[in-house]
Amino acid sequence: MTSSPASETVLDVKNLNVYIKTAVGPLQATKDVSFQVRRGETLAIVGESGCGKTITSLALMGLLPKAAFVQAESCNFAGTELQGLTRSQLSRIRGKSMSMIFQDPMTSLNPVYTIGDQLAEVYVKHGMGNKRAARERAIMLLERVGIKNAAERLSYYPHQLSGGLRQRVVIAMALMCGPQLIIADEPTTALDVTVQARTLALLGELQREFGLALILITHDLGIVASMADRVAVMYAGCVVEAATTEELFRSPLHPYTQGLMRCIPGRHKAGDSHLHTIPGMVPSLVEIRPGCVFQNRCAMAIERCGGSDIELRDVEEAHSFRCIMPQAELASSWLHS
Amino acid sequence: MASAPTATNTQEMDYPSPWQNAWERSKTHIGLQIGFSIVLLAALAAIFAPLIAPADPYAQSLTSRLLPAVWQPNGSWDHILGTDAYGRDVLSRLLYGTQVTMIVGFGAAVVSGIVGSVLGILGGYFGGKVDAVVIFLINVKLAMPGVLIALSLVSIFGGSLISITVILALLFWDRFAVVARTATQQVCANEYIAAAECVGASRTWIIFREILPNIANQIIIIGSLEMAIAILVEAALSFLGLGIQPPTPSWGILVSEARAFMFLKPHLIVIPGMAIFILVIGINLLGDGIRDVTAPQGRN
Amino acid sequence: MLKYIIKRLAIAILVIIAVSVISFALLRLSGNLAQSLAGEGATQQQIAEIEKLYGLDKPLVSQYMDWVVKVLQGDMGRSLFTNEPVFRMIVDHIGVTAIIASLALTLAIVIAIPLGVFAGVYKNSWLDRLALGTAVFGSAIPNFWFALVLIYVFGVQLRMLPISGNATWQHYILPAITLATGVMPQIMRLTRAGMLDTLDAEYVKMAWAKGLNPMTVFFKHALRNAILPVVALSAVSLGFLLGGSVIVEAVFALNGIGSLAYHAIKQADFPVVQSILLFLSCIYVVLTFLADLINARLDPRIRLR
Amino acid sequence: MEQNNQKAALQVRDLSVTFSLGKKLFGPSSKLHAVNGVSLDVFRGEFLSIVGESGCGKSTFAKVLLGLQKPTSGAIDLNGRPLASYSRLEIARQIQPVFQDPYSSLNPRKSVAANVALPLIVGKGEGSADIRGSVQKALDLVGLSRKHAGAYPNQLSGGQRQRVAIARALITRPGILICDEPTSALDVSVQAQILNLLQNLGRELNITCIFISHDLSVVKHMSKRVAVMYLGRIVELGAAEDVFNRPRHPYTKMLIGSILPADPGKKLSIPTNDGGFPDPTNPPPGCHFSPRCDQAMEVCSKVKPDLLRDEAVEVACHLYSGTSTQRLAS
Repeated sequence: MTSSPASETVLDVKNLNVYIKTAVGPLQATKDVSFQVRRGETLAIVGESGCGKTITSLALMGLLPKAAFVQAESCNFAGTELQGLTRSQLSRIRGKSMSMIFQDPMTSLNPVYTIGDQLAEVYVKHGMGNKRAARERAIMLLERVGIKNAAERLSYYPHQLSGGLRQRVVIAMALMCGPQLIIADEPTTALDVTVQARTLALLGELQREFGLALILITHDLGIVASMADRVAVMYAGCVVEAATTEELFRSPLHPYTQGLMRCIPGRHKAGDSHLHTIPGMVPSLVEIRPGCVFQNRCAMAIERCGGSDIELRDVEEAHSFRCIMPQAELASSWLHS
Repeated sequence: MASAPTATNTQEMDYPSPWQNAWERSKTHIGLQIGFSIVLLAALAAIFAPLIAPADPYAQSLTSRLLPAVWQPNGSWDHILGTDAYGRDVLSRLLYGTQVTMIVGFGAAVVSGIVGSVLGILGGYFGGKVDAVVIFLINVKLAMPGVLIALSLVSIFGGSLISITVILALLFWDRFAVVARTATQQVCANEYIAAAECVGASRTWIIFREILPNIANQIIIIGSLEMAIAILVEAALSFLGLGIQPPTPSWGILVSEARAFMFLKPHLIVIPGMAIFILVIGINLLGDGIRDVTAPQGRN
Repeated sequence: MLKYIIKRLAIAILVIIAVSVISFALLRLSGNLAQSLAGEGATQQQIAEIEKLYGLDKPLVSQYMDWVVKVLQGDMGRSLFTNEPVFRMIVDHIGVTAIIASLALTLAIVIAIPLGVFAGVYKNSWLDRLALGTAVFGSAIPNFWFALVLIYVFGVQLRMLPISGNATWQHYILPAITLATGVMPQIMRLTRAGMLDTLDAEYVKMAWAKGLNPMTVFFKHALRNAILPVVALSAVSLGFLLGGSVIVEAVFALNGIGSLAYHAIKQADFPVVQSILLFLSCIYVVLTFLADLINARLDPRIRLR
Repeated sequence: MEQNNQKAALQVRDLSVTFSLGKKLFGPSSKLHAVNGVSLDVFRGEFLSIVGESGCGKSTFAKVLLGLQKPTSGAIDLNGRPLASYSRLEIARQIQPVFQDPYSSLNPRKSVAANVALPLIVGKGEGSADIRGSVQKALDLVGLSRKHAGAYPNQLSGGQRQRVAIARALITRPGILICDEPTSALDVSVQAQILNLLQNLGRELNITCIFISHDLSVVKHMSKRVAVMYLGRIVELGAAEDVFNRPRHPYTKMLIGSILPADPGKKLSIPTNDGGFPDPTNPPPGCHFSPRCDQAMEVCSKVKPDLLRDEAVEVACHLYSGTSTQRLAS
């Protein structure tokens, strides 16, 4: 890749559908998911468990289980169409220009190999250089992610490091081949709060420094607010709302986004006030009805919500949502909550 | 009363119990059905052997030695599977042999299952020194050459049905102990055990009402495997002459007696051998099937 | 690591002590040894003499201590029937058994591990079904009967292989196949289960995400972890094969430690029986100890504790 | 103390729990002081939160109160009587838990009704007719319907399961509820339902609630009083308002600074000078937090600070105790 302007789109996903084969026929796990990430930009995909955010990330990396298959209009990564790539073509991209950070640093490093082996492996595999070069880069990156005595730590095994340090190793590993895109799936959920703050800060710094595109998958709106440039809110396999972070937090439109934000403790004064709740629970894939995916939990639902599937509507340049209600009505419902 | 919002209004379905689920799943589980049929057939054969056997399994007849089976030249329906070297009816001996096989196999599995599970649950639940003792016992058991110990014990205590059953039980308790111990440890890590302790439940209550129902299906599965192995080992001991004693018709003895004629009358060793093989497969299928249909199901 | 080894060693020694007590006690259970040694019509005086000769008149504890002291000095006693030193007998017979047992284990491992790996990788494929079918077959077939079938097919019908004795290397083939059939299923199942576990692990997803080749992922990342319990099982299996070859030795007329034990048991030759039991237990303990060491070597979580 | 006139439901004095981690081959055996000299009063009807990161001893503390873990030393009084003098069943009638993981806190082989009825059946307090009625009442209380009684745990969602667990805890109407991270395994929208439920129940049934959590925004929302724990010790204790609005202990400040507000206007504040969580089996001497503290003084790594009153709250930090420098000199 040649150097590219800051606004260059690194990943452009259009209408990604993931299906899971089951005994009762294929179930749709994500439905027409579309988003873009540009160089130097952080996109947060936020949603509760079962909303399809992890499935989406695995689909992008080609890591879906065998029972799943993908149909998409396009998945363009830095000029390459990912759809239809063979396994070996895909594996030349994976780990090199597109890498992934998993949720649990306790289990995402192989317990029987040293940190150094695991860091060097990806570098050598992608033909970036020999073992010595890999070692030097590993030391440089470990130091960069704040691990002291990096050269010595290369011979450590994962169980000799704390959770926070392991996640730093994972981050360093993701950076080994100088990727354009990093997908981080709940990277700090398994960490303690004080460690989480530092790890996120580090991730943000590195992103700016290396000009990375970052997809941050999370359930935590606090992380979204402090990290993301843009947000896609997912519910039951659909992107129900997408906007810049500022815009989304200022005027969320979709009733689900609004509900999610009101649920967070701390938006009210401490003490007696009740938290807002969304009644019911996330539907399982078999329970999804035609029409709006949120209709059975939505306070504003009307009969028409159960009709045909809802299209994504653009309200502003970078703000779109999937609801049939007039924008003004939705906006005022947020202001009056 | 607190006015909590109702948690759900979406689900209008009934909740089937685990047994109903298992029953539904077993209707489509072919392996389970085949295994169950084989074991049921063997059990029926064992119970009704006196009624269905065409002849006395011990009645020797010098005039009708080594008669061919019905499908062979000169075969007759009088002796469907022919006769052995002493002129005894092979089908009758096979049917009576089912009794020996089933009693020894089932008995050994039950006795070893009880001993092993008790040790395993105690070790897993109490931990500490109790557990250390249980682990040590398992290690000692594993270190002893099982078949040779069994042979020695048979030579000391004789080859009666009871002694063979007990000796085989001594051979097989360790697997139950290992599985029960691990399963108990896993169950005890669950918060419902702590919750039961917090309501003041006694240890007996916790072991029998909380732990046992949750590890029972694993024990039953090991039971089926061990029953199969016990049947194989009984046959092997009897084959060596240090198991069930002739003329009692154990399947192992049938093979051993037919060995001298294996080149002349191969069906005499093929039939009892296949009987063991099929029954053991049936028990394995049954055990695997039980595991499949009783495995806990997730929500979706 | 040192602590781990010392702890294992201590347990191993305790196990051997327990085993020696049990096998000693077991043979003293068999009624009046002196009576059976002296024969049917022996007089009271003859029996008393025999008791004195073999030290059977002393209390059990001191008999045990005498035996242990002698064994530690390398003296396992003499056979009651041939008067040969037991140690000599064991050394003469162990070779045959060791050869077929290690051949069988090698054969089982060579078949079971690749089969288990690919059965795990291609779960529910025809290969997986074949592997599981083979395992069911192997664990359900009575080995004495399978041995006879092999003799009938390869020895009698096809006349490819010798069927009894141990004159040439070909004599070992059928016994090894028979024994391997018994242990192969367990090793295959454990490898397969281990692969299923590790293929599901996050670090294997990570390996895929790094863009590694499938073979690197399967063998370097998944198998290396899945193999750890298989090492221990292999040691246990070898111990089991050494003590369990009695049936195969009987069918193929091999003169190994199994048939030595078998005849000694039939004749109530207790010095021979108890020495063989102790000897095999020691071998088992040594083998599992070696497996622990190998595991510690393979698993840094043990090595660097 | 200003709250002295209130009755203490639980009085904890100098409680310690020490685990022995097995001997090293050479050298001394290593010990983990999971709870280290904790003193605390829990007042009747109050909602007290204990907050801290993993390994701070908050869960061990809960286990001691529930009688699941024997304390190594120290005293606990329940309603003015030593906890040790109560029988197992008496404690059970007064203190009940709600655990973290709704997927493991219910026995999967029992129906919801059987799970909920467990305290009654074990306590043998009532006849079988009453058990049905009580189970029904308890399910009503937590917002579950009659038809859920026959369900099995794996047929319910996480939120529903947690409601069942709360129903089980409440069926004997205990005075004290100990909630150990009751919502950390749940989704945000479900978490809000459960938090509201706990708040309602606490108020309406006048239950004393000890709420253990690592989530500061939840703690801030729920509780009247907060205890902050670090490496087995309480480092700050006071009314939630005071602690959150004007944290005194540097660790409390760090924790509060780590909250990620759902507000893109505020940027992430990064804790500085963070040497990382120390080895709990070998905690630093003096104040355990001193190596991570950017205000650490010489005295901090030498003398353990006591929990002392500073205006509205109590705090264990040398910055707030004038006496410490003198003590170092003496």
